[in-house]
Amino acid sequence: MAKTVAERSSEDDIQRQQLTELYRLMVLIRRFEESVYQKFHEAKIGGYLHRYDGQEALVAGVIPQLQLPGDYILCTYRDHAHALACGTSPGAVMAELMGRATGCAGGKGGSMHLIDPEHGFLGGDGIVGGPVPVSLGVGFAIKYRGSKNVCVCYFGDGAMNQGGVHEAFNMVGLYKLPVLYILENNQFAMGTSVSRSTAQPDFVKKAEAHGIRGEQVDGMDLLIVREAANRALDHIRTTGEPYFLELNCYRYVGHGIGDDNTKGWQTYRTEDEVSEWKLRDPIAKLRDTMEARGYLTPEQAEKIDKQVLEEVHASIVFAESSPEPALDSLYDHVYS
Amino acid sequence: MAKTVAERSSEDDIQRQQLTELYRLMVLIRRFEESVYQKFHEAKIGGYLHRYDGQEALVAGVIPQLQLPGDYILCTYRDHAHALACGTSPGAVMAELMGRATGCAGGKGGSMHLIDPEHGFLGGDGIVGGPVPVSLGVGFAIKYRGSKNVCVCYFGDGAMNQGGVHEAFNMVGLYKLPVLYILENNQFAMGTSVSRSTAQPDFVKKAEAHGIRGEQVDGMDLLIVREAANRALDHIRTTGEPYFLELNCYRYVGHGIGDDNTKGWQTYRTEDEVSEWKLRDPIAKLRDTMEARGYLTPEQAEKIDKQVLEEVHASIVFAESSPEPALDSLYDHVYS
Amino acid sequence: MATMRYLQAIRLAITQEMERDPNVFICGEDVGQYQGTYRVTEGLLQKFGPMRVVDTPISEIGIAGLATGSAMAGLRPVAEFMTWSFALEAMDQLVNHAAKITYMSGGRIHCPVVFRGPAGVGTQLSAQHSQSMESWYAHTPGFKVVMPYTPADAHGLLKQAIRDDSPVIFMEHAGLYGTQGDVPDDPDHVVEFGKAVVRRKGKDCTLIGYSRGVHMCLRAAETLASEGIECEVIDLRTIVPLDMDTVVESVCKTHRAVVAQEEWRNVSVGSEIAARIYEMAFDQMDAPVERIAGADVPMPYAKNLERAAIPTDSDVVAAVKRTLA
Amino acid sequence: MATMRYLQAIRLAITQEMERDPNVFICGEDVGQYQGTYRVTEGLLQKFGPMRVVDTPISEIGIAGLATGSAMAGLRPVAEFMTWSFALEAMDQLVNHAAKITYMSGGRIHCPVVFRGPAGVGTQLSAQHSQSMESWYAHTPGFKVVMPYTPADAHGLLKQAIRDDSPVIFMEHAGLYGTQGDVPDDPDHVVEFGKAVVRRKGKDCTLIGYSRGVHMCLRAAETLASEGIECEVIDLRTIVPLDMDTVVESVCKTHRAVVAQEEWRNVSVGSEIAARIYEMAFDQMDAPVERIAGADVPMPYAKNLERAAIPTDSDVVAAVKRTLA
Ligand SMILES: Cc1ncc(C[n+]2csc(CCOP(=O)(O)OP(=O)(O)O)c2C)c(N)n1
Ligand SMILES: Cc1ncc(C[n+]2csc(CCOP(=O)(O)OP(=O)(O)O)c2C)c(N)n1
Ligand SMILES: [Mg+2]
Ligand SMILES: [Mg+2]
Repeated sequence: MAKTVAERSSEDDIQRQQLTELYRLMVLIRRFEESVYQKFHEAKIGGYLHRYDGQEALVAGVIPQLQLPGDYILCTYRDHAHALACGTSPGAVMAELMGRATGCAGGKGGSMHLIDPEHGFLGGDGIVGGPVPVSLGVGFAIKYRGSKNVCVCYFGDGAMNQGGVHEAFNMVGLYKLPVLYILENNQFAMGTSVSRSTAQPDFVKKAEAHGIRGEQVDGMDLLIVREAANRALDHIRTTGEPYFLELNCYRYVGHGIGDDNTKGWQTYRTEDEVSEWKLRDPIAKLRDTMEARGYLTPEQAEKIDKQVLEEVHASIVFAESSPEPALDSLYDHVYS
Repeated sequence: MAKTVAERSSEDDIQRQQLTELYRLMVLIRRFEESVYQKFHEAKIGGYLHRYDGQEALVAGVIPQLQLPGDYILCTYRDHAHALACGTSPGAVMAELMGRATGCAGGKGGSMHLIDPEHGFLGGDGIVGGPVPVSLGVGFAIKYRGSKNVCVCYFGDGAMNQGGVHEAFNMVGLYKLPVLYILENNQFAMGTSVSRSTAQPDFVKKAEAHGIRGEQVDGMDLLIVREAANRALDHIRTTGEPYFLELNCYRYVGHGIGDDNTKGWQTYRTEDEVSEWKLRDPIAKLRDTMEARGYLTPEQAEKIDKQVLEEVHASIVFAESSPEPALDSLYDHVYS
Repeated sequence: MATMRYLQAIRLAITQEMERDPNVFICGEDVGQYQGTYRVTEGLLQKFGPMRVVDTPISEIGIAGLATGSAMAGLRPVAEFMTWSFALEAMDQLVNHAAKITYMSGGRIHCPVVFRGPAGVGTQLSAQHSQSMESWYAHTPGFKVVMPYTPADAHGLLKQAIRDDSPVIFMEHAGLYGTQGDVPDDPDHVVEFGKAVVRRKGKDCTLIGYSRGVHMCLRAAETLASEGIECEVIDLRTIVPLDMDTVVESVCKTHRAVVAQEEWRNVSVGSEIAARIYEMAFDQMDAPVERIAGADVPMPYAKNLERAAIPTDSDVVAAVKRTLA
Repeated sequence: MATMRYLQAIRLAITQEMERDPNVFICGEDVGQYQGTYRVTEGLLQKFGPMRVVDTPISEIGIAGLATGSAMAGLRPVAEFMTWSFALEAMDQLVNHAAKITYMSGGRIHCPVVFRGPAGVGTQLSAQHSQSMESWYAHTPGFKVVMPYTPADAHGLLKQAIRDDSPVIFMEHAGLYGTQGDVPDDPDHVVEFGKAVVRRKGKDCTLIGYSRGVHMCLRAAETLASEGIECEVIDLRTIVPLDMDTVVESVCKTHRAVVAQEEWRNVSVGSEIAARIYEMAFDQMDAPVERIAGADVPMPYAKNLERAAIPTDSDVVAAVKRTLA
């Protein structure tokens, strides 16, 4: 039955509102990473640092579809975007990166170990493949309690070569646990391209080998990601069974701060390749779509950008004015 | 072109001779395991003990097709059969099981760690899945040297759930190493059936997911196993690429001496199931085939049985009359 | 009090805690349908069903992840390693995940998981199956490490472990599974961590052991008593936390100490105890602390070599005499 | 003699040994095309080609198996762990395979493999990347454990490691990669295992360190010298084998000792050295052996906490003063 004009326009409103929020989130992630990079070079942030530039749709297309708290998220060390999408305040993230007491992990975790259990975010993980066995346990806990929640677990293409990932996949498949796997296939694991790390690069087949249904999806397009995520989440909530999404994307910058600075990434890819992928930028693409649909004007986009920059700026002010952790807290939290 | 009578009969001779040898080997393995079981109950043998009864064709159909030394064999703790097939003298095997200085590992290894590098046998392994990463290194060494040899690596259905197996498969597939994987699918890992350990029990798919070609074959029929082994070995020697054979079989006895004694295996399978599989006994089947082809008379079979029993007996005499390792050798071989 | 075997005491502890708290579940290889490799978990599948008694594939990383992740999400898993040797496969999940998540999260996540299973040497299982590595776990911040000797302690310490909010490494000695002892009837009886117990009083020398090491100390003490040498025997019960107060109190009386363990000697629990005794009671010591430990070799299979690699009470006797010489 | 950085000395050692022996090859994550995470293996792929400089997937079990298996079959692999923390993933292959195969085979199989890579703490890499676990490897029979401090030792000990027929754990300190020093020109120069070296002579107290721990000892000794306290500084170089003769000789002169390491304190190399000093020189000691070590916590990220967790030369100075008090 054809929809009435009123129906159509209220749907439109919802779409506009939702997409604007997702657009805002992607811009926030991008601007946040840029600031973080700057703060690292001001020596306000230490350790390793892994940026998400270019991969924003993988987070913005999935996490806002979740019920938080209730559902759970696990991810890798490339985790700033995930924390922000879960609803962790930018200030708490920035403070953590600067090692402050107000950080989301009290300054003890740092960039690779953002965490926010109240928002369902069970944390980043510095070990390649590490979150996947953990996701098995989280999925089990959901099923054990008989709830309809989902655990979403992100990991990289390089992680597919970790044995623990295969053990966990098999058990998640065997026990039929409500886990959504998101493979962040950004084509490289540090300096190693997918084709140099496996002779069989169809990752969906690897999941299916363990009895997990999967599909491969364009990760540079937020709408496609969101659609796939909803399909997957529906499947999981209905059947209780796991699902695997391989999302193809690209990281614009170096693997980490190291090969970013030294341009070490030139050993494994060309500037041309990077530029080509940037033509498919997920933020630009969503803006174009929204503008075409009349959801967003250039002025509104600019306004969002400005708001986001202010928000990021505020997070920096908050972090920089926060105290370092108390020295006598060194031995706190070794045990619970 | 039709073959001449002479051609046919000389081929026949070869077949008869070869099959007689393989028949002999299977009988030796069976009788040896039976004796070992007895010796364990006489407290002449200690530790764990895992018998191969029912799985003989997996060894007799493959290892005699190898070039030894030159090719390499790795396997699990269920390794008596493999040692015998490689040409390790039954005396050296029995002496090892009894912890004697004349054992193939000088008494330091025991049942799970038989070894005989001079015959290409790189040993049993007490860790489920353990030999598979090692096979990656052995296959690499063969390729590194530019030789045409092959590494054959045996492991169980339970081992398919070890992460290290998947890491190694992927690397063997990636580097295209000359490794033949033999999955000894005897349906159970201790008390856990295949269907209770994976939701996707087609093991060939798991190998293919890592870029290794594979097939599933009846492991209760020596002729079929031998044919598959030759096909696989040909492929490997020609292309240098790995191959995966899933051989379906059944272990007649308990997992180890423990659930053998206590009939603990009744928790996971019925006597009926065991009896049904025994109807497909690989030794009986080969004898029937050979008798039908006129390769073997009942008298010859009996003679072989008698010779084999004598050989096993001699191995016991040898082992029992061998000295224990010298006490002052305790610290030998910690380092090379 | 009921008399039961060490193995039964462990089973009782698990049963009681599962009855008490619906968040407690067990998992591991062949813990369910097969009734447990050593029959520790016999009957539990029938009693609690497959959601709380979870058979796993042979996937130690998976088992550790199942336990760690579910603990992070609020359950209280008791995960079995078929033997502690196989925990080597899961070392990343254990050390870099279970042991650290609470600290890394600034205390926002708890990980109340128990990893348990048989360890220990002595039945010709050879190199790959004869090791416990308690020294590794003790070295690693974030774990509590429990090594019970008696059935009552196996029971009370395991219950405490399950109630503890931190990851606990609980090592049973397969060679003790058959030993008998009295176990308190009170279902809320637990044994506190970090409280060593004096198993025998004495004034001449302090013998310090844990797990089956206590056995060799007690036997040695008996032998020595018949020669007029009175040893005090301390059972540490937990390696982390380590009750040095009880140890120091004793050596301040005896001025001599022997630490006895079955595990390898080099860089081990015994080294730590020796070092700490001097740090805390240097002036009290009349003789060097003696360390009795397993030979620093992968465990050989042959019975005679295996016997030579594992220390016995006569080694302890000789050590005590050296301290008195 | 040529002056070079620690990192370059390691590269030179690998290069020389690869040139000398065609059976030597290297493997690891991003060691080839990427030129090495810390640039240790820079240029080697270009020089030796992909069969001898093998890039691997992120598969530590696979890397360990590649190295162990190829060593068993006659090659001499040098496998890199991107950092030693990731070796946790491969612990079974390392301990139950590489370290034991020679013993289990009664000496019929050799396993001449070197596992190497950066370890150490101090650049805010936080809990999962800041640990070396040399105590674990030292505890495990079958490994030799090498912890070089100077570029010359990094060079000479690595060459020795590659020529050694046993599995060698070779731990580099990432914080030392940039330090400079002289390295002998002789391509056959190697540094023998099990020979500690006295880096500074003194009579009042013996300071014992390895890897970057030597650095804090030397700085402390300098500070103390200005106050008239003369410390002897011993660089152990290898933890297994451990040169206690040099240590004992020194403490027999100084009657005091401080062991300094960056690693966690509990059940560590420092515990072992302390225990052995008393076993070998009980009567010589005028004060308890002091142990300076890292705080027993997972490494925190925040700079101030990290600093508090890592010992410094001023801790050593204070410890020396305690021994003299
Ligand atoms: C077990 C382990 N091995 C190695 C590393 C070092 N490392 C950190 S990130 C990384 C690359 C991971 O690539 P991928 O999984 O594709 O994720 P991406 O960085 O591309 O997001 C490596 C090798 C690690 N952290 N953990
Ligand atoms: C890593 C590891 N986990 C557990 C064990 C204990 N274990 C020994 S054999 C076995 C079953 C293996 O089954 P499968 O691989 O099918 O081989 P099969 O015994 O059937 O030949 C188990 C669980 C082990 N040896 N190693
Ligand atoms: Mg990637
Ligand atoms: Mg099986």
